[in-house]
Amino acid sequence: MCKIQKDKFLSEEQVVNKMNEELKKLYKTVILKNNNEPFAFEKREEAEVVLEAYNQICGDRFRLFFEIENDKIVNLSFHGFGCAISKASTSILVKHLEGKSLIETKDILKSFLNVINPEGIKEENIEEDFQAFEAAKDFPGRSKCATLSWDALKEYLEEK
Amino acid sequence: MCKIQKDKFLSEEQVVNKMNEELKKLYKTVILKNNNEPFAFEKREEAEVVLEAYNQICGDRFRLFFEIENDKIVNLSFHGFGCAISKASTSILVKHLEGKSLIETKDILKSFLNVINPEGIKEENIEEDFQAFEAAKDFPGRSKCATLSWDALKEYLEEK
Amino acid sequence: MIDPVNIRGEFPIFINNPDLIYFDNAATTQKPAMVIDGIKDYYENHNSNIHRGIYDLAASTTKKYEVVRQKVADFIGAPNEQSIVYTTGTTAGINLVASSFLSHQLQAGDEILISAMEHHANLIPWQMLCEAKGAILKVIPINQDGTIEKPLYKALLSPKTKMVALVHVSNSLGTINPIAEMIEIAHDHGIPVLIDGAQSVAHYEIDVKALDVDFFVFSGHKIFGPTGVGILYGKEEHLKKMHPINFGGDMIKNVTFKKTSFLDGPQKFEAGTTNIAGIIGLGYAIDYLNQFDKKEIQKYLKHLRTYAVNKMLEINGLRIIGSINNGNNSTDQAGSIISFVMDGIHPHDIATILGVEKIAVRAGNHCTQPLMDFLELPGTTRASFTIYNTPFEIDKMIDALKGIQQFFN
Amino acid sequence: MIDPVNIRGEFPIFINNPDLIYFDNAATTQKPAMVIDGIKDYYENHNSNIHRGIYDLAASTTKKYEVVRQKVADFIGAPNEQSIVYTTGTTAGINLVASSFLSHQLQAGDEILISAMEHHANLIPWQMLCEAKGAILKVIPINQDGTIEKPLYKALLSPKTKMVALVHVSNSLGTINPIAEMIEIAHDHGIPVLIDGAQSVAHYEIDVKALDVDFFVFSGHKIFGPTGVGILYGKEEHLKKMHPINFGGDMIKNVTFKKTSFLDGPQKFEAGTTNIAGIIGLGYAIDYLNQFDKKEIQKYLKHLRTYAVNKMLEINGLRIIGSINNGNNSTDQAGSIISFVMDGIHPHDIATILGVEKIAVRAGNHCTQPLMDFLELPGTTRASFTIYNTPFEIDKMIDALKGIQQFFN
Ligand SMILES: Cc1ncc(COP(=O)(O)O)c(C=O)c1O
Ligand SMILES: Cc1ncc(COP(=O)(O)O)c(C=O)c1O
Repeated sequence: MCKIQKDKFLSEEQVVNKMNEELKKLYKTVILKNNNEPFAFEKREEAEVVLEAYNQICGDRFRLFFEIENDKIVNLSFHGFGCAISKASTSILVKHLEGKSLIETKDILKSFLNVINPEGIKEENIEEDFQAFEAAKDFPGRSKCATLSWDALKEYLEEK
Repeated sequence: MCKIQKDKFLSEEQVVNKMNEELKKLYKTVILKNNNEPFAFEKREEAEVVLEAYNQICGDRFRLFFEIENDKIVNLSFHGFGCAISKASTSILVKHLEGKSLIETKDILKSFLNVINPEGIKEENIEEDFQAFEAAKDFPGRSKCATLSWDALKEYLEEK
Repeated sequence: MIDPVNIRGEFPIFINNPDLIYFDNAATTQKPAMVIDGIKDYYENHNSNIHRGIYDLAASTTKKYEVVRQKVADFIGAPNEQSIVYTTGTTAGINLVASSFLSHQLQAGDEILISAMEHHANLIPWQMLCEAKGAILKVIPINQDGTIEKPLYKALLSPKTKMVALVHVSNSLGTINPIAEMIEIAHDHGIPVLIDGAQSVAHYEIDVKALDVDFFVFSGHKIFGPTGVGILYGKEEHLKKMHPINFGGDMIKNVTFKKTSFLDGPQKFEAGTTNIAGIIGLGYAIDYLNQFDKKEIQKYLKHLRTYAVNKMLEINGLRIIGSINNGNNSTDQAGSIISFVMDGIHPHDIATILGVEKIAVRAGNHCTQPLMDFLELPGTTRASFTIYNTPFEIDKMIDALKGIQQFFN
Repeated sequence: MIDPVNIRGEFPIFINNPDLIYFDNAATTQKPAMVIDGIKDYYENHNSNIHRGIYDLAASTTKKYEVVRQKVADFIGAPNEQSIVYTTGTTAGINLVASSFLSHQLQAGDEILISAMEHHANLIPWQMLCEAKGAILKVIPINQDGTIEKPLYKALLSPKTKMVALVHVSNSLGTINPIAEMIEIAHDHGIPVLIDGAQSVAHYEIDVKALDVDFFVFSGHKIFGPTGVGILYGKEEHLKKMHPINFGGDMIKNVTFKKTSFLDGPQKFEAGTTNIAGIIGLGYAIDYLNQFDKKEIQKYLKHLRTYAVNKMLEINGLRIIGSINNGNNSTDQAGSIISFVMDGIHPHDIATILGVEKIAVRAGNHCTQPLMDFLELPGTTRASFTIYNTPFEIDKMIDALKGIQQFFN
């Protein structure tokens, strides 16, 4: 490559820094925190609904436990194992959907999935918790991790 | 290609002529003649030995008819269909082996097959009829045609 | 407009061999630079195993790989990519349908119906299945002009018929079968149909949805793509019911030593590491073909065929096998394949001599031995054309054929 | 002497990505220019369908194609090329043996013996066959250090055992199984043995004749060759008895609508147009490998492994899965594959972060889910080395792993 062209690009050091930026973006504190201290992480086999979210490609497997009362999702908790991203995204799901009506839930699902969708249009006023997962778009191997439990819940509600 | 190099090679015209030479070599009068007027081309179902030479790849199929009397191959004839090369080579076989002893036959078989074998060492005093098939070496798709009946007879005599 | 000279320039083999006249396209086509370079680029910049890979290369390769599935679906009008199974070729696709779709349903006394002009690939799998199950293989006869005997087709369908398997364009005769009509008739009897599209997809618009065909198979290497890859299209309802016949990695949901469950999609038929480079190459081949209007291709090939047939019929003792032979000069039932014989000259001798003149044609039974038996021929010489062939090349072949005749007389 | 820097220079992907650290060689290796250019050359200068072709291209391609068979035979010490079947990969080879060799002999109550560390490819075909036949799949347990429990192997062999199928080098743990000894023991009981050599042929000298193994399978793409091609070696006496399971062109002697007879040689298993370019590419890969002394390769890889293991064991909370973990620092039972876990960090997160640093490793169950279940792990991160890897690259990985640990705590 000739000099002029090269100047247009980032230096190697900048590239490495950018990489680290990407990484930090991906694993932002939101994710690490929710991975280490997940929200409502408990089994509740007796729950009315026990929903499995399973990624056959990597073996990640979570279960969501909840009831639907007066058209609202209540007593939401989860359990299982998976990578930091799938675990944190499930934790965030639980945190944001507890006590929400089914109509609200639909909007929230849409809003979250839109953040990860590479073709999604950037909306305004997105929850900070959700934005943390935006970087998953840049990791095609990992976007499924971010949406695993969300997709499962969406499918469940659509089929209901 | 630069000029000097090119001069080392044949001109296109020369190549074409050489091609035609190869062709003529392959289909030399011996082959065309034996194809059109094959030697002892007749069925003899009642023969003591009826030997099939079949090329599964192209479907050429000839039968050799003969008796072995006093260790000699007698009443040799053939029938069937195939390309000019396989037909002519079978005709030549019949012409050269009629009345020969089994020991002589072995030598003749060897001598013929050696002419077509790409790794065969050029012998002296080869029958002119045999030399006609030498060009089959240059046509890897066709050498089997030249040896079809010869191979079949060789195998038969070895297993006997 | 098809511009063969320009097209030739896109094929490295013709750049490297300007005088090569390649008329063996029914056996395999040559490959455009786009496909060859695409494969090279894959190995030089993207090579990695797909699925479960997380690093950049693996993720982008997986994506590239799955994008081809959608591309194939669009190419043949499939409703979606879930109905597209990657195979290793036409042969593998037909065998999969025989073993995995039909095998479990077929009872002793049932019938499978094929035509007399099937390639061995669309004959032997059914024959073996019939042998194993005590079922009966029935064969639709053809007319002397190489077309299906349509009245007999209808007559041969029965409540016992469990499958109809037909070639779209015959690789030996060039006959174009009226598959839309034939599929409809079979469906009227509730019988599923497999179409062998090995010779048709490169040149004809295929719309599996409009055809309502149950299975459609073809090979990459005959449509300007690489060897070792092919496609089985199957209606999703059929694919769902079919069990895999090859087992290994990348096709399972869950495995223990006791029990295994399989993926739902087409991946369940794709055990192990597939021909990743080949599949990506097939994607490029489809991109290549998509540049052309299929109608234009057909127009051009019809022109080539008519040109060749007219000149060939001038040669005494040369006989074209199939529809054109009947003095029927319409080429609507005949594709870009011409099979012929010459009095007193064996097809192999013709092919050898043409070969020396750098004209590549094929001689033999073309993997349709029973058809040759029916026609009482030991074989034919076959010239098959595609978009890079020219009338000038045909002239060369005609001259060579005349030369051969002189040579042998 | 292995000179990795020089070797890297022979691989275009490293020239194009000088900072790529490729530690996913157990999934698939990169390809040297020799192989890539060989495939390109095939398509640009020689492309044609093999067998029955008479013109120059076809005849020379057929020859090129069959020469590879002899090359493969020499490469693994097979008595001759008639015992070499071209397949599409390890998975296809094992499935062929299961369907065509064992299926006809296996009775209800019979047993097939595999090990607990088999790849799904050497597990599910046998499991499915057992399910179909009412036979029993038995599993040789492994020790905590990832080695076969040899006393149990002997104990599990019985007069009912009809097949032993073993991996040579485990793709998950790197364990090298004592196959020579195990084959001998099985043969003492008159039981045939299949060896899955997917992970071993690239680095270890294989002599199927000395091993007296009945079947040996591997994939081209794991030995620097192209995707979509593999080899099944089988003793000729076995191959002769086996029926083909795929039917089509290029495998038959004679066909009528009533009856078909097959070729005798390995070709009977190779119906249809095979992956010609892939097979020719495999020939180049073997040429490439033949430049090296396998002993030198092993020495170098042992060096790399020891180097990596020693550094990895210094990382707190990092655990290597398999023999090395037991404080057993000899690498004689361990190949160039290192599987590891880190406390509190999921393998996928490790692989993603390494991926960002351009270090390609694999995370997951490595198609050995039952083994992971046995080890009570959801998966591992796996680094697998070959001749183009360097200690410097290992240093980079170690640094990155330390960074990951900091990041997560
Ligand atoms: C030990 C072992 N066996 C079998 C296979 C399957 O090989 P392929 O996917 O090439 O058929 C692999 C590769 O993943 C392997 O490592
Ligand atoms: C009509 C037809 N069917 C099937 C095949 C077999 O295709 P493949 O050898 O690619 O599997 C061919 C090609 O020879 C063909 O022309």
